[in-house]
Amino acid sequence: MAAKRSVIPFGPQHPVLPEPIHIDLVTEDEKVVEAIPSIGFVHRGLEQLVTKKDFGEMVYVAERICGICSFGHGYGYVKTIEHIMGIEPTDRARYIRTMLFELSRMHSHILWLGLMADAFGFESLFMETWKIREKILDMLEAATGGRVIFSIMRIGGLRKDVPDDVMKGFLPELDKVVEGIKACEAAFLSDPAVLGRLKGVGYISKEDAIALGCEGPFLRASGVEHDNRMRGYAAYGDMDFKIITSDEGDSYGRCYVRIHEIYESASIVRQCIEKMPQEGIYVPIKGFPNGEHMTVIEQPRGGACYYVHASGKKFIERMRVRTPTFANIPALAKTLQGCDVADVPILVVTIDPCISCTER
Amino acid sequence: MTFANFTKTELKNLFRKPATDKYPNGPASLKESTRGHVSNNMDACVLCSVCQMRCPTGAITVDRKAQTWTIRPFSCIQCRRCVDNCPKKSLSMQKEYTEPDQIKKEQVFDLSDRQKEVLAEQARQAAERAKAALEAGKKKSSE
Amino acid sequence: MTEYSMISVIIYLIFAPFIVSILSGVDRIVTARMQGRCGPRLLQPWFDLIKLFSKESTAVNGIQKILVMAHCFFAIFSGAIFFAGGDILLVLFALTMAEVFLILGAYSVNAAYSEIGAQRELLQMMAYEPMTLLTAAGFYLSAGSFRVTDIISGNVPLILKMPGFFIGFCFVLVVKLRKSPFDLATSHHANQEIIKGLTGDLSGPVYGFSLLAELYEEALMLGMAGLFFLTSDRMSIIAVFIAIAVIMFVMSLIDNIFPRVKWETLLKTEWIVTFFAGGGNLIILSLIRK
Amino acid sequence: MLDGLEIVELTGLLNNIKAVKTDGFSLMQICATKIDESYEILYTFGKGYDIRNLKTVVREGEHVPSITDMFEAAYLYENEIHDLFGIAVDGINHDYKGTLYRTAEETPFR
Amino acid sequence: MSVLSFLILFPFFIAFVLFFLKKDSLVRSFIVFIGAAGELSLSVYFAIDSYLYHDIEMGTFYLSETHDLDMLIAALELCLMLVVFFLAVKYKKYPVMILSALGTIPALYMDLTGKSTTMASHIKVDHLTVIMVLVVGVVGSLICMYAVGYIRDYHRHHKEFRDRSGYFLSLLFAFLGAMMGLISSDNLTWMFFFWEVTSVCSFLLIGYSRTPEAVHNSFRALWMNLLGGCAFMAAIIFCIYVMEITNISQLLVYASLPTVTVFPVAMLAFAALTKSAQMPFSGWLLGAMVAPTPSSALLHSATMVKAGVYLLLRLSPMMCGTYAGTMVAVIGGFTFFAASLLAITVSDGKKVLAYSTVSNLGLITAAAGCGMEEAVWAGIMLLIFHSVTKSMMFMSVGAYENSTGSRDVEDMHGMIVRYPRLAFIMTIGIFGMSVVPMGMCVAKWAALRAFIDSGSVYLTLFLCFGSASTIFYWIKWLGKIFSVSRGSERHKDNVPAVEWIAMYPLAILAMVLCLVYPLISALAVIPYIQNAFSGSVSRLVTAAFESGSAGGEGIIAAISTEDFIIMGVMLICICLLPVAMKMVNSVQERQVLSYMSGFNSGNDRSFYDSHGEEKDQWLSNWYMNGLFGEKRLLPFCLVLSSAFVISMMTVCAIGGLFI
Amino acid sequence: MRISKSPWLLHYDGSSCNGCDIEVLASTTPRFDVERFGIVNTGNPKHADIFLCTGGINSQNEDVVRQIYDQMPDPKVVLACGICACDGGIFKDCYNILGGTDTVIPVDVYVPGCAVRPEALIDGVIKALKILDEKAEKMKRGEYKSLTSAEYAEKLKGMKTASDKEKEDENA
Ligand code: NFV
Ligand code: SF4
Ligand code: SF4
Ligand code: SF4
Repeated sequence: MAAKRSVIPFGPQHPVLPEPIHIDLVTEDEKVVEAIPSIGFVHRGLEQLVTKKDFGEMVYVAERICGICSFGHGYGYVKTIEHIMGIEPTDRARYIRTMLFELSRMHSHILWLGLMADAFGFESLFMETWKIREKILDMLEAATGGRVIFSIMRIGGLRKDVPDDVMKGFLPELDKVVEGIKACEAAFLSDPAVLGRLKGVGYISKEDAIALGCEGPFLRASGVEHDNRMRGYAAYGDMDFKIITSDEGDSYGRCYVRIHEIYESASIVRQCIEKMPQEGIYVPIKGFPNGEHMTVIEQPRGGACYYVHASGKKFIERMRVRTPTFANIPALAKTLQGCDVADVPILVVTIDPCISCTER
Repeated sequence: MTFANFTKTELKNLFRKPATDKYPNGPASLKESTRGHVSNNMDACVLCSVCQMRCPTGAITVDRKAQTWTIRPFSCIQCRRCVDNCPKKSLSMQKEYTEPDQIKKEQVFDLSDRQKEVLAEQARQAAERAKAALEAGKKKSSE
Repeated sequence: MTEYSMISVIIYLIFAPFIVSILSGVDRIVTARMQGRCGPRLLQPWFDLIKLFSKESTAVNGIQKILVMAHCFFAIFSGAIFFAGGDILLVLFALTMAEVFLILGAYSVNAAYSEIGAQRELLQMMAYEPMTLLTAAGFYLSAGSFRVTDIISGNVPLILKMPGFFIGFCFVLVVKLRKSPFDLATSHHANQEIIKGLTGDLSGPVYGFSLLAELYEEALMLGMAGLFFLTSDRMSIIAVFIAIAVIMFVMSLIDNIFPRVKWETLLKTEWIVTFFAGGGNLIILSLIRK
Repeated sequence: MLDGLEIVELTGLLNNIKAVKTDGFSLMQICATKIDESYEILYTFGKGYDIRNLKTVVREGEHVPSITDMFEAAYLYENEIHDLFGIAVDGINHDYKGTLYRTAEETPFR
Repeated sequence: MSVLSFLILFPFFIAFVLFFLKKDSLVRSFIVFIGAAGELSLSVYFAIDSYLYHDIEMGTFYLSETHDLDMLIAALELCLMLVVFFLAVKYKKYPVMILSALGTIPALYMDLTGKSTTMASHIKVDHLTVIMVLVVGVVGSLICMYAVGYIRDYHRHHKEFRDRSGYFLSLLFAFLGAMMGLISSDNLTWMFFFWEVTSVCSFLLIGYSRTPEAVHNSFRALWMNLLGGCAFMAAIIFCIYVMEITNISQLLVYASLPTVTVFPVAMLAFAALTKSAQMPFSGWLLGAMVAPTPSSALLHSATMVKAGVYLLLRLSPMMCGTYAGTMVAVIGGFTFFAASLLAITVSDGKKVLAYSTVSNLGLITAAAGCGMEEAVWAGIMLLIFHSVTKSMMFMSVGAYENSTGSRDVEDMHGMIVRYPRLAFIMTIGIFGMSVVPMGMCVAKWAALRAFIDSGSVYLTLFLCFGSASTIFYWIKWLGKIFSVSRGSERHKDNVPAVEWIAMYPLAILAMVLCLVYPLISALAVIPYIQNAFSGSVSRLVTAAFESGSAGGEGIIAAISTEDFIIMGVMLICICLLPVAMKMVNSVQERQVLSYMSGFNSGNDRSFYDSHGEEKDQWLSNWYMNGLFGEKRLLPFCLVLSSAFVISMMTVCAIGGLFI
Repeated sequence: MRISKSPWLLHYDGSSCNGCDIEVLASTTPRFDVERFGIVNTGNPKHADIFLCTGGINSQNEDVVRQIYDQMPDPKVVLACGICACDGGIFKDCYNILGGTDTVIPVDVYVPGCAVRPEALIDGVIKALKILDEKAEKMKRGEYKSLTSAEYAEKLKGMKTASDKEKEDENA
């Protein structure tokens, strides 16, 4: 007896996410007892474009896997090819890449903060964060010419140099961003009403997080100290930063991790600009890639794997991207069990899902 | 932990000027480096079709017969690949974006008269060269 | 029904939507400013309403349409009783009735989000109704009558006698004006988990009717808030306007500094506030009367 | 050129993966590549910053055992392989039966 | 007088006849029909007769020669006891034997010694009696009629139970007779006898299907009611031996001396609480759900439980401000609130109705316990409306169950399309129970006013919170009826004509009653109150009461004429809705799908699920089990209320006996 | 009173890369604040007047887009935002991309850009509002009814066969 179960179709069209995902929410009252995710609404099949576009052109495709972590995708693909071809980019290229990578991490995290605020119905917080984010987009645009799609990656380096004075101009802006985020942090991390919506919502233990293969802030919020930037690719080896973790394991922990990562990223950007080497940005390449390699880099949402299988032809054999959201979905389905319908947006947002990344 | 601690930010915002750009009543915020749309300096283009081959979306058509260079801005993803690869540096990336429209317009660039002459000249020369080569070949064979 | 009440009813019927639109237009601008944006035009809510009525009327089924219209009718009706100076309990009951029709309308489409909205709306009713009833009781105790005409004929503003009720009533207002921490059923501003909730399946004129009803309802709720300040003294009307302005501002602020709560929190908050603020004041009033 | 690459027979796959699991690795990804008429399936496992890759070759028509018993979250990858490559995976704990990607063209990578 | 005795005896006679008609036959149906129709017309006749030809204010009757009657009653009481003993032994539930004996033996003794009937009227007919006769006569008879059709279907669906429908119908009639007797007795011992008859009858009815659950529940009902009976007996003993009175009228004379009457009133009130299933005793009523629907309808709406509140309403002039009154008011208010919360958490239609009954009776109880004129007015009004509406609800749920095999609210989705006629009845019922301008709500309104006037903050709070949750469970039920999901094509309802005969008049009655509200009030309720409270002193006269009379609108000014007109307008508007629906629907417009996140599968009753398959959009209501669940709330409520009742009873007993 | 004073918009992400989506979202935030034009992001097709579709159409979301479009009450306009929505963009050769938004529903305004800039979006919306007003005007006169997605599919089929014929003629 008692309450019977209803099934609520959550998505694909649903304003909580700018992107489509479908979840069957099996509910009792407002309690979700089961959640079955379904993806594929933005599946384009771009991995197969390798048969139609040569390995250089694929950079543009890779960048458009996702508009939020666009830079990382371009970077990941390029780095894999570079590895296969044995190319070592110049220092300046490495530093600019790192800087842009961190800027896009910041924009991604701030975007996420806004979506999170929106998910628990805090509209003005959403507006505030997105207002701050515009500053970063301005920086990115000044540096690359695009607000979200940068088109600056190239196998062997960068397609375009970023003038030093432009980069110097970033420093005061960064301070403003950090200051703005500090104000929002007060609302996210210490407002009791917000805490009520975050604390204990969507708890994942450390063991589960590892077993389910979670990635990125989601994993770090469960207390696992794992950040692929520590692998030292690009210029991360030269940077001084720490891995942010939290032992909460819930939505609050994830907020905490992401907010503090913004600060870390800001500091990395600063370091990059300060230490920026002064030489060329491009090493010419010769021939076609031959071999296979998998690169793991730390995207805003966590580790992303880029696998390329090439056999010395103009068209590579296979490109495969495993994005962090893909890895986080099983854990999402798990956390959704037992939450309230009102928590669903929070939980869905909490993994910072990027469906276009996931489905490619 | 303080209650409703976003109040301060909100009240501050209330008495500040809004952060809103005035667009469309003011200018759009375009940076120097902004990738807006591709434009072709038809004085320099030689209709070599490199851009057409390089364009990832096939937004460019080069018609040598009609001596036009056509771009479909509604297919162009502003990747700047064509610009980078143009051997004559005739292409450039402008910062203004393409205006929205009700139909997917094409933009046809006619070769400038000067360039037409240049091309015609080139073609003539090429033809001459070919002829010369041919003749030279003939001579050889006849020798 | 005296002439006086006749006039106020007519004013209510004709002007309430317009006045409330302007109020909520101001509210929207203030909200936008708090968020650092420019915000819409002042008359935006009014434009929205007019637009809806000029749209195509589509329907999921015929039942819903009529139920929503009934909702609108009874919402206006209850307001009319109020402004005619009628029995405040009857006003509340009629309002409940109006609400019931909207809820049934949402149920009738058999769509998940409408129905969640309907359930939540029911829950909201359950949460705030004790307080509204208690407020009526408070008026009765302090003014000796349930009739609005009698309530406003006192010499001192009733807020002095019933501050607890006023606090409680403000919590009801947050729900009724569909402001952020408590706008569970319609997700009025941002669209979160339930996509407009119980109005989710209304479109065009039918949605217009529900918005119209909302405007009338808001007028009624603000009128009720005004009761706390209105006395037989003509000048007290100024106090009422000031009070309403302050209330509206505080509502916008609250709207902007709180995340939306979950239903359990809503219910508990409302009931606890009702119990302590309303109940406490009730005890005091009863003691005074004895 | 892959880190810790190991090429295993399809028959020994499960045992090998079990060994990897007992070493404390967790699943990072599974992906397939079509090489001529057969498919390579690459299992990537990670532990801290260590990566281990297991590769197995599946011929057309062969079935692959699911590893969801050991790695719960593998179901998405396995469904993906099934939907895109048409490789049959047996015993997935959450089998979408070809509906994970409802593509216009069935098994486009086949 | 003769009409009255006929009213009492006639049902018993029909019951006797039916007892021997074991087989379902036309003759039996006919007899039931005659019996019900007869009883119905008799009660109406009685009412009209009392108004037109008798001065019903003076309607107490003293029977000079009652020895034979007493002997008969004694014999029957003995029979009842033996029946209880027999069944108790059969099902090994021995404790009830003690309770039964505790109640019956003193009664026997008093009957045999003739102590019980000395020198006072035995029968009393006043406005309240007439109201009750009408309620029991009309509603009860309609239920009996309904039962004919119902029990036939019931046995068609439940082949596992032995068909003892003759016995069942006969019990229903016996019940009617007992109720008639109970409401017209003035003599306490007689009343006690009928009281026990209802207890035993209900026990037998609940155990009808003889499943272990039914047996268990029936014994629970029995022991609770017998416990109440014992309290009743204690009150009688006190009255006869200490106060030397034998009937209620005499007891009421002592209204101004609360110290003297504290014990008997408390005891009687306790008995009434058990009968009306108030909080610690609510269990029996919920258990009674296992019985076939007509019996629940009868037990819950028109009879059994009404006996309790009837007694309380009678006693209410003696309760204002006394300990007994406080106990009754608090328990009533608490029950109203708690039961309405509990009603939210259950989905079995009959169980919702049961909780709602408990809850509404709580309100009546509270009104009676409050002991103010206005409150009593509200209480009587509630009683009338509740009987009509609730019996109708029961019948429609029963009819629905027989048509579809389920009585779960969750299975009633789309009823408006599937079974429009039944849905219509239910809608009227639910509206009647929950919103203004329908009866219940109006009475609640008066009650609220009375509670405020009486200055009891707790009652006001109980009422405010309780009515909020009441709305919740009714409207969500109603919503289910309106929610048209997959499979909601029109079905043929196999509801037999007799059932419609019972339901339609009640539906019409429910509507008409709203319109004639002022009339009932002026003709019956107010005279009764004036009479009942005339003996009492000025402590009952409150400010509101005065302002009411000053307003020139009779005794009760809670609801003014103007308000009645407004409500009338509302009612008419609601009635016009179906017409408007027809009109609006004739306008053609583009049909769109309902919103399901853009994933409907081509209609508005299903969508594509995560596996790409069509899935019905089927939605369940909220039950808030986490918050108010039966498991969580009920034990708590029971403990709390038991503690309260016990302590109050102790206070009353000590105070009444020793001070 | 023109309908364009209160356009409510609905955004749906076809199969875009997110770039355009976040720009659409960004246009509602303080920097661009489309609420200045009375625009509200409704998220519910039944309330919307403007349908912003980003990304190409793939086989899994074509029905969704159609359904959303059909659920919107007249008058309504559709904006294809971003190159993907205009013609499939860089993904048009993918096996799962059927094309731009106009492969399933009629598009009124194409807003190019990869990603579309908020300013371009504002321009597009302003353009769309004019169309919206015209439609409303015509609708009032009873001259206009927008195509349902099914009707549009029919029309497309007709157009295709016509052009096919032309091609055949050419070949012949
Ligand atoms: N961060 C990130 Fe991606 C990648 N890779 C991922 O899920 O955002 Ni669109
Ligand atoms: S634009 Fe440049 S690349 Fe293109 S045809 Fe002209 S010269 Fe060649
Ligand atoms: S910018 Fe890119 S897409 Fe546009 S025409 Fe040039 S190469 Fe093609
Ligand atoms: S147009 Fe460009 S930015 Fe927009 S969705 Fe397509 S690829 Fe992404």
